[in-house]
Amino acid sequence: MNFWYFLTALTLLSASMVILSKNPIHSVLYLVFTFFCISGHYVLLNAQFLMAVNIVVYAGAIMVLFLFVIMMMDLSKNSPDSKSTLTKLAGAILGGTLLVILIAASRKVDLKDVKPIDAQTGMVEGLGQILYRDYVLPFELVSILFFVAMVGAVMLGKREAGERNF
Amino acid sequence: MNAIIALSLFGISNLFLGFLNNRKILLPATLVFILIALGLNFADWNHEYYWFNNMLKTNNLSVNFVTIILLSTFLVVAISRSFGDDDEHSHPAEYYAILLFSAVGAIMMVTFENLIMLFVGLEILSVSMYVLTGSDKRSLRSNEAALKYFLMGSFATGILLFGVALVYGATSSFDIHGIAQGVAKAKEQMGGAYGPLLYSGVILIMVGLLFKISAAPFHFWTPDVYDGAPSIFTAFMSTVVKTAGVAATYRILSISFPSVYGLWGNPLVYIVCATLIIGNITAVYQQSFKRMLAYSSISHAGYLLITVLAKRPETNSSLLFYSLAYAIATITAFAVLMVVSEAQAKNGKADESFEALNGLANNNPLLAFSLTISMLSLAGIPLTAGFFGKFFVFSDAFSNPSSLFKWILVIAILMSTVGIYYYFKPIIAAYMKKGEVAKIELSPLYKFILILTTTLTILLGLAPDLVKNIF
Amino acid sequence: MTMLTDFGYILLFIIAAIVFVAVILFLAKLIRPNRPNEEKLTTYESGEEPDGNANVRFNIRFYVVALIFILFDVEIIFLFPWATVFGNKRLIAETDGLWGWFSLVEMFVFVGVLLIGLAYAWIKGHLDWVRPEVKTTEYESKIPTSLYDKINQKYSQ
Amino acid sequence: MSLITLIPLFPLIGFLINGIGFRHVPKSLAGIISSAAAFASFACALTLFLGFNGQPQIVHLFDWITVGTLNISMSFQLDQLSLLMLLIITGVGTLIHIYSIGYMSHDEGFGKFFAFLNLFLFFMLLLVMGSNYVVMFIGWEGVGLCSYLLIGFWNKNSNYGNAARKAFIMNRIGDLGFLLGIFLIINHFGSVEYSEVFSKIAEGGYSSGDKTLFYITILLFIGAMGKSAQIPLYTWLPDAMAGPTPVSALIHAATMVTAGIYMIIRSNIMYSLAPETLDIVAWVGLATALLAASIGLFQNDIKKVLAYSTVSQLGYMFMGLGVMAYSSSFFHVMTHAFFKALLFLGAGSVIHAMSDEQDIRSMGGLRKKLPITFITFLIATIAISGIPPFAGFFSKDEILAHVFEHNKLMWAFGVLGSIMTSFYMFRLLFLTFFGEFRGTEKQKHHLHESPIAMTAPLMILAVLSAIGGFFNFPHIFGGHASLAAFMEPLFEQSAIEHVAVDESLEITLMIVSVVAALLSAGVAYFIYVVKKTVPVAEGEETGLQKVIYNKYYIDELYDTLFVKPITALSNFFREVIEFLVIDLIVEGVGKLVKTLSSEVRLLQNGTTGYYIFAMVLSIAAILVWSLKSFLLG
Repeated sequence: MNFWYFLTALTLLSASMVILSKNPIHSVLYLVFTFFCISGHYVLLNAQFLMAVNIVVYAGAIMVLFLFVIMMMDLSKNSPDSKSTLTKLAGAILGGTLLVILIAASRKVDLKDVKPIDAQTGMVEGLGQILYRDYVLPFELVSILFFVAMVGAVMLGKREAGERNF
Repeated sequence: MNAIIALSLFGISNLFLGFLNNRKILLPATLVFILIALGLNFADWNHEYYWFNNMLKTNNLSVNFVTIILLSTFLVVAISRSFGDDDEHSHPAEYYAILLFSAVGAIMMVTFENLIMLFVGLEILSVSMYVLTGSDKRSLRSNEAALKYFLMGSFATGILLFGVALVYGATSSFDIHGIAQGVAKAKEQMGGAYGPLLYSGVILIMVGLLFKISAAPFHFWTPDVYDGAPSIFTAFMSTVVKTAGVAATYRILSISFPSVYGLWGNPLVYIVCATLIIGNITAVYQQSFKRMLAYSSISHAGYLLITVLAKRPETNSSLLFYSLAYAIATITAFAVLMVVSEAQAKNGKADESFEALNGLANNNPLLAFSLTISMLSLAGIPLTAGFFGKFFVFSDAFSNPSSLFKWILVIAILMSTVGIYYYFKPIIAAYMKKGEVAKIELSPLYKFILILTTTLTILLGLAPDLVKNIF
Repeated sequence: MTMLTDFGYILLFIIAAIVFVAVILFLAKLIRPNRPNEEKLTTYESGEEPDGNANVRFNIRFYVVALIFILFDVEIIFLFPWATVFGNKRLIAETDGLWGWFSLVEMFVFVGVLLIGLAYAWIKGHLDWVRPEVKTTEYESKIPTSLYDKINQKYSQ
Repeated sequence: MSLITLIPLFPLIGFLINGIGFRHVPKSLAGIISSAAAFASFACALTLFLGFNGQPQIVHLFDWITVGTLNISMSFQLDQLSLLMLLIITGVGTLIHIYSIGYMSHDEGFGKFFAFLNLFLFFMLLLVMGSNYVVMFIGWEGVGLCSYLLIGFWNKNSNYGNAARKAFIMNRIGDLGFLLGIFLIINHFGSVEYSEVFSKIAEGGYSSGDKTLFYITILLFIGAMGKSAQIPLYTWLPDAMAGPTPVSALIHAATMVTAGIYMIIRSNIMYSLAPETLDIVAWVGLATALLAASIGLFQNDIKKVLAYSTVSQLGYMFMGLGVMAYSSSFFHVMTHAFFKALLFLGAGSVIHAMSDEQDIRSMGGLRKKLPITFITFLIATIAISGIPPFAGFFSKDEILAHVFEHNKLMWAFGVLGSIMTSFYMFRLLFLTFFGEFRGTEKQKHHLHESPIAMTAPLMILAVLSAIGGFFNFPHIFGGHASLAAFMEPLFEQSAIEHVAVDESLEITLMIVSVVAALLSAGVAYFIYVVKKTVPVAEGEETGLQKVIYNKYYIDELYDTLFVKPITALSNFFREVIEFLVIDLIVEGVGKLVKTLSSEVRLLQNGTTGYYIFAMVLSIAAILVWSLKSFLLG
């Protein structure tokens, strides 16, 4: 339990650093760290497979994409911060309010009759059985989703005549 | 259900048809594909099937919704004119394939039994739309619209997903009937142990879906995106996406959460009123026909939500009728807008303002007439389909015993009066303003579609029971 | 916490690795002489003089390739739980052997769709790396090219 | 297929032929097709009328909409009221069609015009023939649409387009009330069929002053206000004069604008049980009659005068309805259809002859050049002024007599209105047809009597205007009041208290109003014929002095004592009341919407961050509201 507090504090800290740091590349690195922390949470929840997925896909692949996006922007031209302090403040207050509302509401959740999980919950095998037996259809249709994403990405990403070539 | 599989396969084959380097065959092939899917869809008529461990359920209601979706897709494809003949900058094979895929997503959204299916369907539809919105790569507006849509859309999806997670946490079920039981049980126990989680989950799911159908105050993306996207895809978005979104909202609210009507109904009342007022009032000021149609689509979301809110036995058929009437009229309007704005293009940029329509009737009587009928239908003038759409919706609202609905109705009727004002702008421009639009050559298919939609609009306005009995 | 779980050991490894690296670096800092000059502080670019900002804009094709990579990354992740249940004896026995075929076809469809997608991108030429065209200079040198060839021959031996 | 279904079918076919074949149907044929369609309907209506046995007939075509237990059918009802309306609509309609062949002969949109006219006829027939409120509403909206199309028919002028839109939107405001009224009827009675609704009321034992009936009737009346141009929704009608003159005659005088009266007569059972509504109807009618008449006093556009006169006459009809004199009001609808159509067609003939000049200040002395037009116009003027024995006298006096037994003050105002009517109509007549010609030389050269296609309808209408009163010749003159007797069954279920008016009193009342009308006609004669006064153009003070240069001191005295105050009053009504009060309320709403729109539009500022901010704010608000029990508890 103590470890959970430590991990959570770390997660929140690195997550806030993602927003607060000025350099976008630092933000991405903080984000990677945040993902690692979240993977730690998965472990605490006995979801080892999700931990692995989180590290491989999010901390690995998606962060690479983030970096590419950042590198595609022209960072040499340091554009001044377009948001005024007031805007930032308003956004922070609003986000905080939403957080407070959700926390205040969740306070009332009664956890006394929560079933303790057994050691097999969250194991890969259980996941596999549910995913490939009960959820066949969404699983197959996810391939269509990937397909659309891929077609869209290559279509939009294709260089066309008249565009700049680096 | 079979339509989903067929359309997925057709979408993939469409991509490979594109390698034949023959733009001509893509359009007819896609139309045939959609017709086949439509036929497969009817195979489920008069049965009640559960598919793949209760992932999907088809019944007459869903078949009807799928029919509207496929019909709209058919019409949109039919007026796409193979996306011009610019091989370098337009990719018809990809566009058609993505349109078919998004139809798959839309069908999932109207037949889902499981929230996972809803989510996957919504994502397929949304991702397709992000791509198509930005498909005009040389237009800065299109790029901006796509990015905006993507940012806000993923935000909304996140909210929806959060809601799903909370509801799952509280009811331990993704199945919409299972959730309904869980919710009913929680309601009996005054919220039960997980009340706050469950209730926030319900609200967040509703908000996520309302975003997709652009109900105020989650409508902000709509005008910018509809305006920026290429017109043909705007037509698709404002019909298919809206129909699917409304159907999904209706499905989940009426099946899973009827026992907590007060919880989502109370905020929805204000959302409906805000949607009607903002949609209609803002449309008045617009100078661009396309942007006006965007606001009009917001306002129609409001009318559709009225009947979702009214929760009458007739809601099914009212919703279907309204969606059908709205879809047909909107596609007609876009069909006219597209050819006219291209014919009136200035410096290579399509002119989408009302002025572009000035004097349209002189040389293009068919276009002007179709435009008039579609505008009359959207405005809800009798003897057009739109009138009965509104009539059914209003009578649903009226027959709800709650006195609140009388007020909603007053607002709705007032706002439909405001609607007349801006729906008549294009008609006035076409018939009464001085101007010159050269004769626009239309392909036989295009003409056929215009005549078909116009006839349907009038036919449904003369004899709504033709389809109303089916619904 | 009476005993360490398996993940506890992994955590210990992680901590140990971090501590080890930190200690070594700290030791190196203590021992090494510290005399920086400009040459030492510049970025090492294989002996070339560094020119301009390192943050140049990337070509969007990197992004497309990375995106395709992610899709297959996710696909592979789906394969993993599948592998654990594909040969599940209990399920096979329960379904008279149908389970194996079912799950096999299931995965073939999934992978198949994505393979078709890959094939599409390949045929479309999105995986080809379009090289920037090499600009041949128009400048006509007065020195005959044969002279260069001679020099090359001379030094290549 | 019975004759009944044929009636609306003919104009529909005419519309389809002319509408689809626009530019392909030769000009000569287009007019004949439409007129033949109108005439065929008239013939059917007449046959039905002659064979009518007093029993209402309902022809059920098909079930139209079924919503739950509510079944709305497409069916026609033929009874005394719809038969009479049919005769008026198709009869006057046929004449106006024929007239239009001549009037519109030079217009390039000839075929389109006739297509619209036929379409209008179709919807108008639907309106009066429908056997339920929904069919009536369809026709109601349809005629509004046609009126819109026809007002904006000459679309070269963008003002005309605006006038058209104004008409349409004002009508829609009225329709809103009508629609809500229908919903209330559905809600309350579970049916929209006249027969079912009315029998439910008759059997239901509703007491006078029932709340629901009050709401229904007042909502329906709001619909009538819009369509029949009553305060405050009347300003569209004068603007509607932008349309071709036959349109003004057909739609904005004879038929469409009386739809509101038709509807109230149709629903008389409900109105009779809602005395509060009736009071409102009567007073609104009276106010409209007076306001419009006073504005009409000094208008200089020939069609504007007629437009205000129409509004004013409609006011009379509503006043009659308000005192439950249903058959008298309908009588006035009928006679008004004759003489107002005639007046408009006559005006059209004048405008035609004057090469599209509409200002009466540039006319004068036309009686020699346009003899037929002059005589028919004269007959119509006498008829509308209420001078016996022409049609208007009988119908108006019947209304006034009923008003008198209801409320003496109202009657006095009514007579005042009829004095004004007589004055402005004779003023119009004198300025147009008497004195010297004041137009340009070119116009003078061009002056000619209109072709036979135009004058024939004038003559027929003139005969009808002259003898129309005898359709309902009152008992006191030894008549049978046959119209009232014919319509009697319509009001059987309605609780109308009949107060017999003393015959001598009735004759006295008549004499009073006739004398008043004659007097004001005389005043008009004195001013405009004897003194040859010509109204001055606005702002031309020197012009005024020129005109009255050779006049006696008494003229000036009269001018300051009489003309100026009335002119001022008329202007006051037109400018202050109409432009400030009415426009402020009615058009102010429109402006408010526009202003709101320009403000709300700014919410859409294009910044994604701002949009998301608004979304999150709304989510937070909804969450707080929905979870308040958890948050506070």
